[in-house]
Amino acid sequence: MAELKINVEFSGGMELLFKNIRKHTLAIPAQSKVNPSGPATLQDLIFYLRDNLMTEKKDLFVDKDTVRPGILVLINNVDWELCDELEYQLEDKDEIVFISTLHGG
Amino acid sequence: MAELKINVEFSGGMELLFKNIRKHTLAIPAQSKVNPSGPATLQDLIFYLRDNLMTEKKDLFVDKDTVRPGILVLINNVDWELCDELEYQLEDKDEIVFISTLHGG
Amino acid sequence: SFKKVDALSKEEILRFEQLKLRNTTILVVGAGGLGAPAILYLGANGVGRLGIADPDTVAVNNLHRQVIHTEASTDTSKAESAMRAVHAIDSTCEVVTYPFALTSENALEIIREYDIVIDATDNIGARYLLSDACVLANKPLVSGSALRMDGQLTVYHHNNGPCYRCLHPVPPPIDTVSKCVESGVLGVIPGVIGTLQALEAIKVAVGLHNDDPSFLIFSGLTTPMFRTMKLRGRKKDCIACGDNPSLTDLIDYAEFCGTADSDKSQDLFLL
Amino acid sequence: SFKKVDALSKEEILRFEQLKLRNTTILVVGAGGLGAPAILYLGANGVGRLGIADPDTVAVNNLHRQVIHTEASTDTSKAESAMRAVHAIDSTCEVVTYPFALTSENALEIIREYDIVIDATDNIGARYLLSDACVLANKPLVSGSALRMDGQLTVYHHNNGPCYRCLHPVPPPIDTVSKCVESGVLGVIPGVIGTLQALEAIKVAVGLHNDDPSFLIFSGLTTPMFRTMKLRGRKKDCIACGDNPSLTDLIDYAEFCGTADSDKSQDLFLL
Ligand SMILES: [Zn+2]
Ligand SMILES: [Zn+2]
Repeated sequence: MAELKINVEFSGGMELLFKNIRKHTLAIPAQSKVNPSGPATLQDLIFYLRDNLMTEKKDLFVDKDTVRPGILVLINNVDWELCDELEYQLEDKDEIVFISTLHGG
Repeated sequence: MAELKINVEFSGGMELLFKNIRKHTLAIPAQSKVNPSGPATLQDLIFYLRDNLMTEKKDLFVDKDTVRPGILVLINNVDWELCDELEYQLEDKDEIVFISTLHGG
Repeated sequence: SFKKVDALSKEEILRFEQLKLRNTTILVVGAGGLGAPAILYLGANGVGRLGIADPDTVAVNNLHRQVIHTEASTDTSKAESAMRAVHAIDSTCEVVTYPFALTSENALEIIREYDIVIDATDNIGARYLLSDACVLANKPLVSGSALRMDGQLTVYHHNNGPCYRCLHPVPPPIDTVSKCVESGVLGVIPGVIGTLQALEAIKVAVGLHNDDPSFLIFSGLTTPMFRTMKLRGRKKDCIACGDNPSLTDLIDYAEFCGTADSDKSQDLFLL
Repeated sequence: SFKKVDALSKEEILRFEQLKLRNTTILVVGAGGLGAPAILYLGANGVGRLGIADPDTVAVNNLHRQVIHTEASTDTSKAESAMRAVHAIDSTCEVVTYPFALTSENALEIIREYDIVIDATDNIGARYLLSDACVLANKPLVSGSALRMDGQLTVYHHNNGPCYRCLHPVPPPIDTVSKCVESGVLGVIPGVIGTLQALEAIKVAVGLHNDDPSFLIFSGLTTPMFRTMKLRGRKKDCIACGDNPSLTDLIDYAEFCGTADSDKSQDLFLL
């Protein structure tokens, strides 16, 4: 089964939800689970992370079918809002960053 | 004649030698001039910049067949010392930075 | 050896624009870890009028981050203490202090007196308050934040870029919100961001902040330490800065963010 | 809500390592634009002993960059003035001042007293001097530089990384060398680099600076503002830090760099 190599990075404290590891290299199925007739999307990646890399506090990452408020997502250093957000089709070697917005000072 | 698209950036004051413009996108011949049987190298790029983008003070950029002392060269964000230096074979869309080392404080 | 050039360098423009900076007024909200270097560098670099707002007093256990204050200023107003630090460097700098909290009641009136606002606060309610107020008063907002070894920097409501609400229409769940915990916070982290806030404000003041919207992400312990993210523009459907804004006045931000019960904001799980 | 973790976060390690910082001695060479924030943050953050070396006296026209000094300290030693600023924030910090120039004669002896050296100088001769001295004394060197709107940062002679000579075996032509020209230099540019120097020194002190050699490039007016370059390692044929070093003592750096004739270093064409 074809897989995509995806580089995931957590920043701004998100890494605390993922065993304190900031950088992960994942091999995820190229075929979407959310929409089985199509290619894997960013939403597939979010569900993959939730289901495979988290054991608890999942609600601090995912809210319903997307990331919770306060998390920004970067696709190859571009705001996901400029790249179709959840529908973005993953490509091999994509670099995805999940960053928690900070409020301290 | 085949050409390579090369992104060149000058930093640390080097841009003063190139009309105060930091970022240049160049189309340079894919064939080497220095070594006509081979592909274009970083040395070809240096000579191209000297011959096509400079009108004076060329000695502040080039010293004999390489850049003058005090200039660091980055090939896709990596020290050129780790990439064959002058012999590096240019690739399409390469990003080359010439940076003058600063001494002020 | 006179040298002709085809164009002025950006640096030369900047020099000629010193006059612009002298005629610019900047309000720094927060004289803590971020505000300390921002205030120091803006005050020392010839800003026309510098406003400093902070309701708190100087505490010794914060001095490792808030390097504008001194042991001798303990228990005095942070805003006043910051003013003294600026005047020690440049006695001619015009400083106005606001030794109280900016609120939905007073923020607009104060912000309207300034050309640029710097968000150097430490809580999410203040961040929505300042963003909304800057949209309503039509002022650019140079926003910085820091926690543990991470920092973030962006300029809101400038050059058709987004406001804070364009990025965050809904506040995060209260479990994920926290104020800065003092222990383990290195002073240099807010120091880096606060210094960059001063730089961004100066660039805005002199008209050299013309790039597309971006978001700077700083992680002190990783390589590379800095990452620049290309950011969305102003959202047409934003309730604050959109084409048909429904937000026409400031609101109750503690209620909006769910931080009214301050016990919750002390939760140990910090994001 | 107790939460088990699989590993300590880097931040927790850092906290436990505060003791390491307390037992570390750091020498800052230069109390100017770079040294000001580096000294301030290191002094405020619990370094065991802080050395400050600078031969100059405080000048009012430098205060916009050298924000550690005050109008009241004009014409007094910069090293002493910087010490007073640190003591105002933390009266318990142990500071040693060297109100004179480090030279080939005295540098090694002074540097041997410290664990880490910060190069916050403003000329190329000093940069070779400090690099050679740090190699001979086997100390890591946190080097920063700034000019106009640009800055650079790297850690030399650490973790099998290069020394200054590995990068620059030959000094640049004298036409391209200059001291910092005051006009048009925004104080925030060296402020950003100096603050980052304090951070890098703290990371070295507590053992969290373990990444491959890199070189941080800062351009205040471009987007992105920061670029991180992967740097060569120690060069086996380096005359200072190589496998068979021929440099066994400090040399005459003004002669080596051709800067002995100081008129030349005032050349208007600055690179
Ligand atoms: Zn908006
Ligand atoms: Zn070496």
